[in-house]
Amino acid sequence: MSDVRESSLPAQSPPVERAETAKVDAPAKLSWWRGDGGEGAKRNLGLLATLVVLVVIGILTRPDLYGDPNWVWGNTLTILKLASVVGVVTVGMTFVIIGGGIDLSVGAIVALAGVWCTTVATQSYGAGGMIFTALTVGLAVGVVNGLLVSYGRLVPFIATLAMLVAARGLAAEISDKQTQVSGNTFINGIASTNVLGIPLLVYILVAVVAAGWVLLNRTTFGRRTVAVGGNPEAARLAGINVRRHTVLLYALSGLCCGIAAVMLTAQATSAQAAMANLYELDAIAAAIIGGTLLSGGRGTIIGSLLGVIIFSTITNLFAINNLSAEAQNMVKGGIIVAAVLVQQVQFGSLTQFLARNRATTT
Amino acid sequence: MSDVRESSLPAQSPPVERAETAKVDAPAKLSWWRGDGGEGAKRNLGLLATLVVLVVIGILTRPDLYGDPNWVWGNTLTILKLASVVGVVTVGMTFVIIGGGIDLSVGAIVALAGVWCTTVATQSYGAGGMIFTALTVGLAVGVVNGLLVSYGRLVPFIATLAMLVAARGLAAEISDKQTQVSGNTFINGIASTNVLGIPLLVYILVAVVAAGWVLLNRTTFGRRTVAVGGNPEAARLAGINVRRHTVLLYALSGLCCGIAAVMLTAQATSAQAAMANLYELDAIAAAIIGGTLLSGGRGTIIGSLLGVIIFSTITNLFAINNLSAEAQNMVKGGIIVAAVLVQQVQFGSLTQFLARNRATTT
Amino acid sequence: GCTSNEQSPTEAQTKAAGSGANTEPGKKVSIGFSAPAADHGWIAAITNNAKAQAGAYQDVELKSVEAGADAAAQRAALSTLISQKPDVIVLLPHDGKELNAFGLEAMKAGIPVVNLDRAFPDARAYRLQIKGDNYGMGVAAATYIAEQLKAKGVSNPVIGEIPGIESLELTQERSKGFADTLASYGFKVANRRPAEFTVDSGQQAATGLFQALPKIDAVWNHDDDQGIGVLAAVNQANRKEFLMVGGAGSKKAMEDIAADNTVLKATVTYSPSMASSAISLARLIGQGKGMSDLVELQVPKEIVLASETITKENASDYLKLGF
Amino acid sequence: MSDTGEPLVEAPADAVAGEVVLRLTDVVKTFPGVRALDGVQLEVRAGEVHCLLGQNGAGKSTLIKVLAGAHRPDSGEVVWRGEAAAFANPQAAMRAGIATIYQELDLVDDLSVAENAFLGHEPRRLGFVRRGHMARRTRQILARLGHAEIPTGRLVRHLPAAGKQVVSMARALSHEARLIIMDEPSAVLAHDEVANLFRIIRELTAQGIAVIYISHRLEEIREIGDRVTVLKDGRTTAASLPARETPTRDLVARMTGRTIEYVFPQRPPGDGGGAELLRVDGLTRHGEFADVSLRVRAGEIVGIAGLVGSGRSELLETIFGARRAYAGTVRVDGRALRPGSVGAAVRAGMGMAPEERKSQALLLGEPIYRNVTLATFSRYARLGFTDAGRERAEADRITESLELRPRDVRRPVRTLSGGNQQKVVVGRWLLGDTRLLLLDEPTRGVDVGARAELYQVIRDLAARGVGVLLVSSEVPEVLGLADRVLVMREGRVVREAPAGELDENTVLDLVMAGSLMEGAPA
Ligand SMILES: Nc1ncnc2c1ncn2[C@@H]1O[C@H](COP(=O)(O)OP(=O)(O)OP(=O)(O)O)[C@@H](O)[C@H]1O
Ligand SMILES: Nc1ncnc2c1ncn2[C@@H]1O[C@H](COP(=O)(O)OP(=O)(O)OP(=O)(O)O)[C@@H](O)[C@H]1O
Ligand SMILES: [Mg+2]
Ligand SMILES: [Mg+2]
Repeated sequence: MSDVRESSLPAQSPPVERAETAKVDAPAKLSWWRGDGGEGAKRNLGLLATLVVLVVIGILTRPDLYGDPNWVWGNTLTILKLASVVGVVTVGMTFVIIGGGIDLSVGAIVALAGVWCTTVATQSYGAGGMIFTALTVGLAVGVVNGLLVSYGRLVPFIATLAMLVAARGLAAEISDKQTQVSGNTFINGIASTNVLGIPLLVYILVAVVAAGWVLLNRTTFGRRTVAVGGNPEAARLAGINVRRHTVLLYALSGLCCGIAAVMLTAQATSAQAAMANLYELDAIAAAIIGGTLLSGGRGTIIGSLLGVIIFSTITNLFAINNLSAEAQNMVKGGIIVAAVLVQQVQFGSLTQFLARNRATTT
Repeated sequence: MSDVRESSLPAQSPPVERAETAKVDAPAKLSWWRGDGGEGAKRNLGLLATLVVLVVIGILTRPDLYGDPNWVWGNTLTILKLASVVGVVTVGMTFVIIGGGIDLSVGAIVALAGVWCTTVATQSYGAGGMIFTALTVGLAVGVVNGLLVSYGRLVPFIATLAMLVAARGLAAEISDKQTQVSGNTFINGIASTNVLGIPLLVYILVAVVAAGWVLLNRTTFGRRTVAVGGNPEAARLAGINVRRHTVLLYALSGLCCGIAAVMLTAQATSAQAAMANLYELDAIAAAIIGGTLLSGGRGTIIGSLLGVIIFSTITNLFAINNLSAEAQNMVKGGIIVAAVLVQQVQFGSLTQFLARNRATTT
Repeated sequence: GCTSNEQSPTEAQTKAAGSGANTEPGKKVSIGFSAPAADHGWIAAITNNAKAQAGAYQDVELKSVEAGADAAAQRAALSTLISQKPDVIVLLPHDGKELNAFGLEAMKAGIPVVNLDRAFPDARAYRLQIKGDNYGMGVAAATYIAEQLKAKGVSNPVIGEIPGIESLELTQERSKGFADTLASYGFKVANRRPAEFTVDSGQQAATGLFQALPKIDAVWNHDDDQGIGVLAAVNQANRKEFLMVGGAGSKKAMEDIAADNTVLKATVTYSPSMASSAISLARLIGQGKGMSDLVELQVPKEIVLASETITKENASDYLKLGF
Repeated sequence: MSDTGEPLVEAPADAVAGEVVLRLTDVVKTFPGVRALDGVQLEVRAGEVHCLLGQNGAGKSTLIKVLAGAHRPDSGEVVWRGEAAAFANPQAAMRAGIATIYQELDLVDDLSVAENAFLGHEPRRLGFVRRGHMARRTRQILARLGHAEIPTGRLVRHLPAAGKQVVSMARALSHEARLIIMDEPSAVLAHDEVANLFRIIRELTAQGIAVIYISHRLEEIREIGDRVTVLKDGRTTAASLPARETPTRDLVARMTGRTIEYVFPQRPPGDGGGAELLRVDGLTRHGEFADVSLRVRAGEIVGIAGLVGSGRSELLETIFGARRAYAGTVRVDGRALRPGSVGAAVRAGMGMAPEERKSQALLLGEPIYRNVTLATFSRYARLGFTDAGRERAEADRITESLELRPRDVRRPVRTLSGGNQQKVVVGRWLLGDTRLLLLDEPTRGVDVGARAELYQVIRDLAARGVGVLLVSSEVPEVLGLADRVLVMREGRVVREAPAGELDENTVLDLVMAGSLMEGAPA
C-alpha cells in the first residue's frame, strides 16, 4: 500500500500553470460591483434614481409647495413617517423571503397585536404592559407560523394564509369588532413625539433597519438565512438546523409585526381588527422591488427600505397632486413598472445588458 | 490515448449480466401511483378525503338539512356554482404558476372585463358583443402582463401587482365608480339556466377544467409549460421559446379571467370596479392547496379544482351553521392547516413519511 | 350606488342656491374635503354630492383630497390638506376613532372640522357632526319586517340578514338596531351572511343564506348596492316566499319597490345627501352664519338624519333622492 | 509539505496510520422502489486513500451520504473509531470528524467564497461572524489548494464550475477532519487541477487522515488509491483490493459483471469527409473567447481540448445561440444562423448537451422519458397533442443503448444517480433528426461501461452523417473519439490537427504551457 504512494507521481510544483489559471479568474476582469454585495448596491443605486425621479416629478407638478424648504422638510418627514410602520414589517418579511419562505399573515399579526395590547385589561398595565403584550403576541404568532412551516411541513403560503385568516378572526373576537381607543398618552406619544425635530417613529424605523442590516450581513444567523433560502439542501448538509432556523425567521417577522403594531396603534391612537389591511402585499412588494428574490436566497435590507420609501413617496405624490383614486391607481401601476425598468436598464453596462438579454426570465 | 484502448479488456458477450442489472429496478416494483403523474393523483386522493371529512362535518352539524336528499343535491350544485367563477380563474392561474410565474391581477382583470362588457355602448351590441368584449379585454390584459414579464423582464409578482392596481383604476374610470346593471337577459340567463337539472355555470366550469386538463397533460403547450416552470434554462437550451411561451401563459390566464367575468356578471346581473375582490388570493391558495408548486414546474388541474371546491365547501359549511364571521375565520385557518396535514400523512407510506421527515422544508 | 347607467342625478340631492337669506353670496370659503376612495355607489354618491353642492355656491371653493384605501392613507392625505390651510374641513373618515387625532389637530390649528357620518369619539375633535342613523336603520328595517309578519300572522318567523362589511362599526350598529328591535317583537335573526358592499359578494352571501334556510320569511339586506346581487341570487335560487328590505335607498331599489315585482318591498334610507348638507353647513360655519330657520346664531353641533322607510306607497316621493 | 510548512489541516493528535477508523457491515438503505444499498461492507484505515468503484447507480453516493449523516441507513452497522455510530444528521458526522465533498455541488450561490467554506461552522463571537478571521483562514486553505487567486469575498455564483469545486474542497478542509470523503471531485476538473488535487490528498494522508475517493477514471485510482472497494447493485463485490496490483480487467468485471473490449470505437477509414455542415468564422465574446473559426463536416467528430476556463463551454453555447456573439458568424449548410436564437439553431438541426446537467438541462421532478424527449416531444405530437406512448418507446430505446439504470423511464430524474442523469442529458439529442451535435463534457460522471457504449453511439451517429462537436477536459477522450482536434487556450484556438497527429503530451503542453508557447500555429 505504501508502495502505491511511493510510486505515485512526485508532487509537481505547479506555480507556472497556476499563474495561468489565476489569470483566467483574475478579479481585475470583473467590475467592482461584482464583489460581495456589490450587485445589491448597484440595484439600490437604481432605486435611489427612481426616488430622485419621483421627487423631480413632485417638483415639476407642485413647484409652489417645493419652493418652501420648510414644507419640503416636513413633507420628507411625513413620507418617512408614512413608511415607518410598513418599513418595520418589511424588514421581517425580507428575512423570511430570503430564507425561502413568505409571510402572508403580517397584516393580521399587526392587527392582532394591536388589538390585544389595547384591550381594557392590557391598558390597565400601562405603556410597558401594552408594548410587552404587542411584542409577545407578535412573537408567539410568528413562532406558530414557523412551527407550521418547518415541523408541520406546510407550504409557507398556505400556513401563513391560514394564520392570516385565523389571526384576523381572533382579533375581531377579542375586540368584539369594536375600535379600541388607546387612552395611554405614552403610547399615543410615540406617534406625535419629535426628537431633535425628527419624529420618534422615524428613529424606530432607522433602528429596526440598522438592526436588520447587521443581523443579515454580520451575524451567523443572517448568513445562514441566505443559505437556508438559497440552497436548503446545502444548508442541511453543512450542518445547519434548517427547521429551527425557519422557526426563528418567522418568529423574527412576528416580532417586527409586534413593533409595527405599537407604532400603528400609536398613530391611530386606537386599534381594530381590520387595521393594517393588506400590509402583507405592501411588504412583499417593497421587498421584491428592493431586489429580494421571491424564491429565496437573495435580498438586501436597504433595498427593502428603499422599496417602502418609494411606495410611500408615490402615495405622497398623488396626495399633493390630488389625483383621483382611479387615476392614482392607473398611474401607480405605470410607475411601478417604470421603476423596475429604470433599475434594470440605467445602471447595467452593455455587456451585462446583453448577457441578461439572453438569460430567460422566469 | 492508444494505451487506454490497449489496456481495456477483451470482449465478452454481455447479455446475461445486462438482464441482471435490469432486474433490480424492474418497474413492477413501483406502486401504481408512481407512474406518470401518479404523485399528483395520490395528492388528489388526499384532497378528496378532506372533502369527505368536510361533508361529514356538515352532516353531523346539520342532520336536519342533510336528511333531505333534494336539499343535498341542491346544495352540491350550489357549492359547485359558488366554485365556478373562481374555478375558471384558478385554471388559468395554475398554468401561470406551473410555468414559474404568478398572476396577482386576476381579480382586477375580472372586474375590468366585467365593467367593460357592461358599459352602455357594449351592451348595445347584445350578448355576443358583451362576451366578445369580456374575452378580448381579458386576453389583452393577459398579453400585456406576459409582455411585461417576458420581454420587460419584470418579476411576475411586481408586473402583475402593477397591473392589479392599474386595471382596477381603469375599471373605476370606465364605470365612473358606478355599479353597471346588465340588462341583457341572455347574459343574466347564464347564471340562472339549468340544463338537465344542472346549472349552466357548472357546465362551463367543467368544460374549462377539462380543456385545461387536456391542454396541460396532453399537448405540447402543457409540456412546454412544465419545462419552462421547472427549469427555464433547460427549456431554453432544448429549443423552447421561453419568452413567447410566457406571454401565452399570461394570455391564457387573462382569457380565463374574461370567461370568469362573463360568469360573474351574469351571477350578479351587474358589474362594478370593486368586484372579484381578492380573487387572486383565492385562486393562488386553491392552486397551492391542490399541489401546485409555487416555484413552478409542478401542478395539476384536478388538484386546483379540488382546492377551489374545498374552499367553497368550507364557506357553505359556515353558512349552513350560521357561524359568525370571526369564528368563521378562526375555524377556517384551522381547517386549511388540517386539510394540508391530512393530505401529507394519510396517504404516505411509512418510508415516504420518513423520507420526507428528513427532507428540509423550504 | 347609481345603479342605472345614466348620469347620477346629483341635482336632486343638492339644494339649489337661491332661496332664503343664507344662500346669498358671502365671504369666500375654502372647504377641504376628504372621503375614502369610492369603491361602491354610496361613497361615490357622497363625493359627487359634495362636489355638486360646492359647485352650486359661488363663494365656495372645494379642495378635495382622495383618501386612499385605509385610515393610514387618509391621514397622509389629510396632512397635505392642512398645509393648504382651508377655512373648514369636511371629512368622511375611514374610521372615526382612528382619525380622531387628526380632528383634534385640525381643530387646535383653528380649522373647524365637519365630521361626516363616522363620529369622532372626542367632542373636541369636531365642530359639527352630521351623520345618518345606523342604529335607526336597523330599527326601521326590523319594525317594518315585524309589522308585516305580524299582519300575516307568522308567529315564529325565519329572518335572514345580509350585512355589509362586517368589520365596520356602522355595520354592527345597524345589526344591533335590527336585533334589538326584533327582540322586542319576540323575533330573532336565524342566519347572518355578511357581504362586502359589492354586487358579487351580495350574490354570494345571499346564495349561502338561501342554502342555510330552506324557508325564509324575511330578509334585511343592509345595502341596496350589494342588493342587486342579492336580488340576482333570489332569482337564480327561484325563491319568492319571503319579503326583503333594503338599505341606503338607491334609485334602482326605489324603482323596484315601486314596481312591486320583486321580493324587495321596502328600503330604509341612509342618504348620501348628507354630504350636500355638510357642505352647506360648512359654508355657513366658514362665514360665521347660523341656520336661518333656527333661533341660534350658529350651526348646531350635531345633526343626525332620520332613517326613513320607503315602501311602494311613498317610493315616488323619494325617487329623486335615490342615488 | 505545503509551501509554508504549516499543516493544511491540523493532524488529529491521536491519528495512527494504518488503524481502522471506519467499518461498515451489512449496511442497507432503500428508497421507494429501489434498494440503493443492499448489504455494503467497507473498511477504511487512517492515512489511506480508499477508492470506491462502481457503475452509475451502484450506490456510491448513497453510501457516502449515509456516512456523512445525510441519509439514515435502514439497517447495518457503522463503526467509527471503535464505536457504533449512526450519524443522525450531517452536523453529528462533522463533529465526529467526517468531512464530505458531495457529487452535486452543495454551495450557496449568494454567499461569498469564505462564507461557503465555513458555512455551518463560521468562526464567530457572540453570534457575529469574525469576517477577517474567516477570510484569512479561507485564503490560507485556498492557497494550499493552489488557488490563492480566488477572492474570498467573491460570490460563489460568479465562479466557474471548477472554481466552485475548489470551494467545495476548501469547505471540506476547513473542518478538522479525520476522514474526508470525495465524491467524484475530479469530474469537473481538468488535467492540471487533478494533479493538484492529488498533491493535496497526499498531504492529507501523510498526516494520518483517511480519504474515501470516488471516481470513474480508473487511471486516477491507480495513481492515488491505496485500496479499492467495488460496489455493484448496492452490494460490495470486492473489498479492499490493492489499488495498484489488481488488474483492470478484474476491477471492471467486478463493477459491471462483464468486460469491455475497446473503450473507443474504431475510427472509420478515410477522412470522414462529408459536406461541410457547420462553419464558424471569427466568433468572439470578449472575456470568454475571441476570433474562433472552425468547421464541422457531416460524419465528422471534432474535439475541442483545453483547460477549464478556456472558454469552450461559452463557445459551444454561442454557436448554439444560447449566447449572443459580439462578432463573427455561425453558418449551417452555408446559411447564417440568426444570432442569439436557440430556436433557429434547433430548427437548423443542431442540438446541444450542456455542461451543467442540473441547472442547464434537467427537469428533476419530471419522468425520465419526458426529459429525454424535452427537445423532441413536438415531433411526436400530432396537432399539438403529445403521444406519450411513442415518447416512452423512443426514450426506452435510447436509454437502453446508454445502459440507463434504473430502466423504468417513468421514474423522476431526481431519483437517478449522477452518472445516469448525465446519460439522460446526452440521450436527449441522440433522438430525432439532429444533424449537428454539440456535446459539452458528455461523459462527466459516466462509468466505464456506459462510457464505451456512449462512444459507440456517438461514432454510430457520425457514421450516419451527423456532425459532432465535442468538448471534453479529458484529453484521451478527445484524442480517442474525435477525427480532428482543436486546442483552446485562453479563449483562442491555438492548434488544429487531425487526432492522429496529436498525442496526449503534445496537447497537454499546448494547453498548459500558456505564454511560453506564444506564436504556436493557430
Ligand atoms: N432520493 C432518491 N430517491 C430514490 N432513489 C434514489 C435516490 N437517490 C438515489 N437513488 C437510487 O439509488 C441508487 C444508487 O444511487 P447513487 O447516487 O448512490 O449511485 P452512484 O453509485 O453514486 O452513481 P453515480 O456514479 O452515477 O454517481 C440509484 O439506483 C438511484 O436511482
Ligand atoms: N459566472 C461567471 N462569472 C464570471 N466569469 C465567468 C463565469 N463563468 C465563466 N467565467 C469565465 O469565463 C471564461 C470561460 O469559462 P468556461 O468555464 O466556460 O470555460 P470552459 O473551457 O468551458 O471550461 P469548463 O471545463 O469549466 O467547461 C473563464 O474566464 C471563466 O473564468
Ligand atoms: Mg454518485
Ligand atoms: Mg465548460
